[in-house]
Amino acid sequence: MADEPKEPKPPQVPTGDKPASSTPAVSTPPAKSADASAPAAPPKPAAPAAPKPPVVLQTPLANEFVTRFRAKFGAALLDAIEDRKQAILVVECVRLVEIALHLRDEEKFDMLADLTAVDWPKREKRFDVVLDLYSFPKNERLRLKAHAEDAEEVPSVVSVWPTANWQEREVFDMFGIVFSGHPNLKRILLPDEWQGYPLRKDYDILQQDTAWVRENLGIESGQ
Amino acid sequence: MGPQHPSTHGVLRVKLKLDGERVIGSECIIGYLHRGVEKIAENRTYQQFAPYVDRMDYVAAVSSGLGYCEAVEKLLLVEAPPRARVIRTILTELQRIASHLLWLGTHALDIGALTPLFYCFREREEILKIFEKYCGARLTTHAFRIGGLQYEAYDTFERDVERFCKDFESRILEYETLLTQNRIWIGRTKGVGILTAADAIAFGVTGPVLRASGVKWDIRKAAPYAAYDQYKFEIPVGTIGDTYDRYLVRMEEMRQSRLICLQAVENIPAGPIMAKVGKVLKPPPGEVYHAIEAPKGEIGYYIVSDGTVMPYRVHIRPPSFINLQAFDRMVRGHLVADVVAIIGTIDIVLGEVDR
Amino acid sequence: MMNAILQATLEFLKLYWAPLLCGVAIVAILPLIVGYIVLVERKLMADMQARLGPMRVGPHGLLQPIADALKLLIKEDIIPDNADKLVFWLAPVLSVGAALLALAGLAIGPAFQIAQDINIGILFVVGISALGIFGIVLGGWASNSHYSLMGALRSSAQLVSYETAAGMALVSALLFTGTLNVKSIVLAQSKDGEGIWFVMLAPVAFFTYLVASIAETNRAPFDLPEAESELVAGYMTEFSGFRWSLYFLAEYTNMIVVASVATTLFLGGWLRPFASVPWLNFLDFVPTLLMAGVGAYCIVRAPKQPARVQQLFMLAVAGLCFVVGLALLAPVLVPVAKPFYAGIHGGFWFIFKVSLYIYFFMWLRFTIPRYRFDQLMRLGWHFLIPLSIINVLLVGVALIAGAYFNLKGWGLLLVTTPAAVIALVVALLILNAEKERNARQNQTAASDFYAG
Amino acid sequence: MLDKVLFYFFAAIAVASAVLMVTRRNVVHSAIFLITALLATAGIFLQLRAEFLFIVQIILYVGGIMVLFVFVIMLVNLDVALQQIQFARQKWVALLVALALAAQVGFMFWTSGKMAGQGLPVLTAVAANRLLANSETVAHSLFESYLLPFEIASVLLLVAMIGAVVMAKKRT
Repeated sequence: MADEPKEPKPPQVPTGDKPASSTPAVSTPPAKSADASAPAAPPKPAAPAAPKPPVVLQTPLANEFVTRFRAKFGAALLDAIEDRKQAILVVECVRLVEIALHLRDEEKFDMLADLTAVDWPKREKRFDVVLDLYSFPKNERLRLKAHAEDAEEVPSVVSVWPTANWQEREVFDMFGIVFSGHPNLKRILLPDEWQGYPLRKDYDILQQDTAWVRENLGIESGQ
Repeated sequence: MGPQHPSTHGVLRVKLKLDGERVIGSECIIGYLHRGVEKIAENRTYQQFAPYVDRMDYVAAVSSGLGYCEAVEKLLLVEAPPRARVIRTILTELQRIASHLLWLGTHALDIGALTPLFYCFREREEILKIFEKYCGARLTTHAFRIGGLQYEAYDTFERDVERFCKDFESRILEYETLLTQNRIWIGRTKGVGILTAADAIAFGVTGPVLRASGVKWDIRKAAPYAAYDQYKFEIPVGTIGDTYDRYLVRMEEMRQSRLICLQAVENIPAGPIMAKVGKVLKPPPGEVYHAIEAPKGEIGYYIVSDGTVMPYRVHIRPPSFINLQAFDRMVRGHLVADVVAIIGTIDIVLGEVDR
Repeated sequence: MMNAILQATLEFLKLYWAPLLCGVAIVAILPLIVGYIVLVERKLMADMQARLGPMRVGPHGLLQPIADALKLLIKEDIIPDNADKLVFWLAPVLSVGAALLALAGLAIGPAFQIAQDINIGILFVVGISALGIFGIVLGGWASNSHYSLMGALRSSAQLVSYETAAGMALVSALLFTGTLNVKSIVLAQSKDGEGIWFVMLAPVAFFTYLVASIAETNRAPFDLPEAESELVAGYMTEFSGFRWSLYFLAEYTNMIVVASVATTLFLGGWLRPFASVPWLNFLDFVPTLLMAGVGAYCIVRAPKQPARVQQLFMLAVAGLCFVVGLALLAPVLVPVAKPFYAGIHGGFWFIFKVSLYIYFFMWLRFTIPRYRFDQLMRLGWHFLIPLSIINVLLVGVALIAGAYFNLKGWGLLLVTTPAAVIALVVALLILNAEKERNARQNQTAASDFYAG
Repeated sequence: MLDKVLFYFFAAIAVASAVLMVTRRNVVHSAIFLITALLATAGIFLQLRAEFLFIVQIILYVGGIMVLFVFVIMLVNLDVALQQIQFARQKWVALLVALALAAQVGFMFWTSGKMAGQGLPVLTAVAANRLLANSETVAHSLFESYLLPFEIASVLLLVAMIGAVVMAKKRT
């Protein structure tokens, strides 16, 4: 059971050592879609199985919480979706701190469970900064997403939830997203002088920071 | 305190700013055990990535495995059959007891009590034997599969679990007699590393550390998963949120887990152990965040799928990594000897902190 | 000039050949004894922790101490660079020297005593063992690493403060004997003296001495200096191989010294329990029964040994036990061996009590966790020393009352037990005064006697 | 005969270590030599059958005061102390004082030799049991004939201790 039959050779296993610049050859370039984070209808790879009808699970979310939110922030709220019964609000990156304060104080989302980022190299607003909130009184979860360009500064929410401190440092370490207003934004997991941001899609898995390896370990990388 | 320090549960380096004996500030330097799990996830299929999850928190491998499998099941909009869910609950609760036993042993050893360590390991050995009989591995078990279970419960499974739970009751009393009323133990833990409820929530601390500060919150009750909704158990809550409260909360949690196992073992429903899930998993595009109650706290999986065989992005919310942030707040104003006790009481595993 | 020195040595030998011989014997046997105490400790620890302990070297690990000693001798002797050579060599020697010298003052049996009952007996032992502190402090300083220096200062601070408490506890016991001479102290507890052990007359003193002696030998809950996680091995970190074993020997010899002082002063030295009570004379047979029991156990275990040589070894041990049992039986039954009774039985009881005392040390070490340094200091200064001083006063008052009503022996109990009760009440008063002070002053501002 | 040899042995150690103590550059070494000097004098006390004084010397001087000395040496950081030159200009003044002292001691020996029956105390080997136990005599004199000065001295010590505690309290 363990090794599933490999008929559709996963394109990911690189035949040759492709130069890092090309995106992982996922043959389905995610179509550009303004709103949802996920491509609306990715054309299926020429899998031998009959292409299943593309299943779309994102249904627009319209409950009184969203209307109250839209009334307060209007333009800042770009989209409200529900994916697999989990509420997602896509908001403008600039007013993130203000929205965060509002959510924590009025809407009682007092705990930031998780803060991370997703890299969509195809889109011009490349990064998704994803915040998972949880409210103890209402026992509800909410996911906040903000799109950010490559060199764009995302306002840091450390002032709202101190727990974001290390998580933002990790996102900076892995993606290179700069959080303005962060107390001491420097690498947390990788050595400080490490070049490159590993979790970006264009950072090929085999690529080590050859300079760092040669300088510190004194061996050619990959040995 | 360097990375190879005997009492930092792994490779954690702590820079302490001291004024004589008193700690003024601290900075944790982590990353020594960083293996880039999330990058690997983007180049593995959903089934291939499951064993990596065990290697993160190697002390509570079963519960991280459960979290990952349930997250992918949510992604696939698939539900594990009832029999699989009950067996999963039993194994996760046994893993919680094993993880707390390891914590108790090493924590007591740091503070100087030599004997509890051996008592705890004797019990933990029993649990690891059950895991070994069930799925062949003791520590990084990879016991669950996406959609259910790989192996049927071996024939004496119920009897083994029942026998373990029966005599575990007297064992906990043994630890209690050694430590709970011990004046020196109380002297070393009472009022050490206090974390108020407000600070705990602000620092996103979860699990026993949060409950010891007085916040009554447990994902098994708040958002029941697997088969937790079928069983009665309480959530122990502390008052001041010092090391002694955390000790009491974890001891009580072990008792509650034992009760859950007993209730679950009585009637394991018959039926299939695997949902109808194809060999090649291609979850429809979209994303999901699924969190469960690991022994150290809330472990969450944020998985984004782009419809292909491999996840587009997997992010793991590690409880130890986030609980460690509260370390600086707890350690201020204490003596150097307390730093060791405080590291022990947060119960961190470096594999999970560094990922 | 030469014959003057020759003549002097001859004169010296004529006068003091006996103590010289005993001294050499003690120094030779001691490492072996210490080795076996360590083995017993590891076995006990294992037994309490549901495991077996050293089993590999010799039957039931009986040869383990010899293996350890050999290993320590062969180990490379590392001296940290730019450490002070002279002091580095001197420190362990000083420490062992003080411990061994303190042994000289003690009386194992009525006849067997190295320093022929010097007049200041107990004071000599306490004074000399105070020299041990130098071994620790200089050792810490000589290995010029910041951590071992801190460890050394901490352990010497601990030793100094607990010595006062131990001294006071001894004083309250000495009030009964009136003299410092070891032999007369024990006689005071036998028939022709008070006829009752001083532990009954001054229980609080015994308790304070017990706690203070544990702290003085850096053991059990007070073994902070070397067990502190960031001080690694305290002042002993830089010493390796033979030098380290010297410190180790010093620690265990100190333990023996402290145990024998307690037995001589409180538990009636080499006296049989209830020596003065005639109808309890059957107790004389206890030693032989004990030895016979051990011998029988060895015989029963012998066939189970895997290797042939181990079986022989066990049988030999059993034989040894029986011989000792017979030796202990002889003076009781055979009238002609009567005069040896005091020597042999006395020696047995003394060793028996010392080993019980050391067993208690070991038992503490395995069960209870360690004190933090400031708690340890506070316990010493705020609790033990005031308690022992007050106890001296109370015992004094009790003695005067006793003399007034001219009570003798067991009668004294009437007066000393109320004194002990008052002392305990005072102890409780001190304790909850501590609690309030603690509650008021929050945990962080714990007063640390030795703030760095 | 034995007493003479022992006496000269202890005396030689005492003098040698005293000289070494003064000349050593390393502070800890001089502390160690001071300890040996004190122990040697204790040996001489023992020779004079004054064992109480012997053990008090050890407990008080070596066990008490010297521990304090070594503590202070450890706590104060040594490298600063080593920089200053030890013997500035006082070398000549020291010599002068030493000579004066030597003259005075010499005069004392010289005159005592003249007085009949005084001379150097000649040690006669006295059988141990006939000698009155030393600690009892010390105790009798201390608590009977000189009780008042003893009490005053202890009060003085108490005052000194309290003073030290008060000073220490202010600093922390």
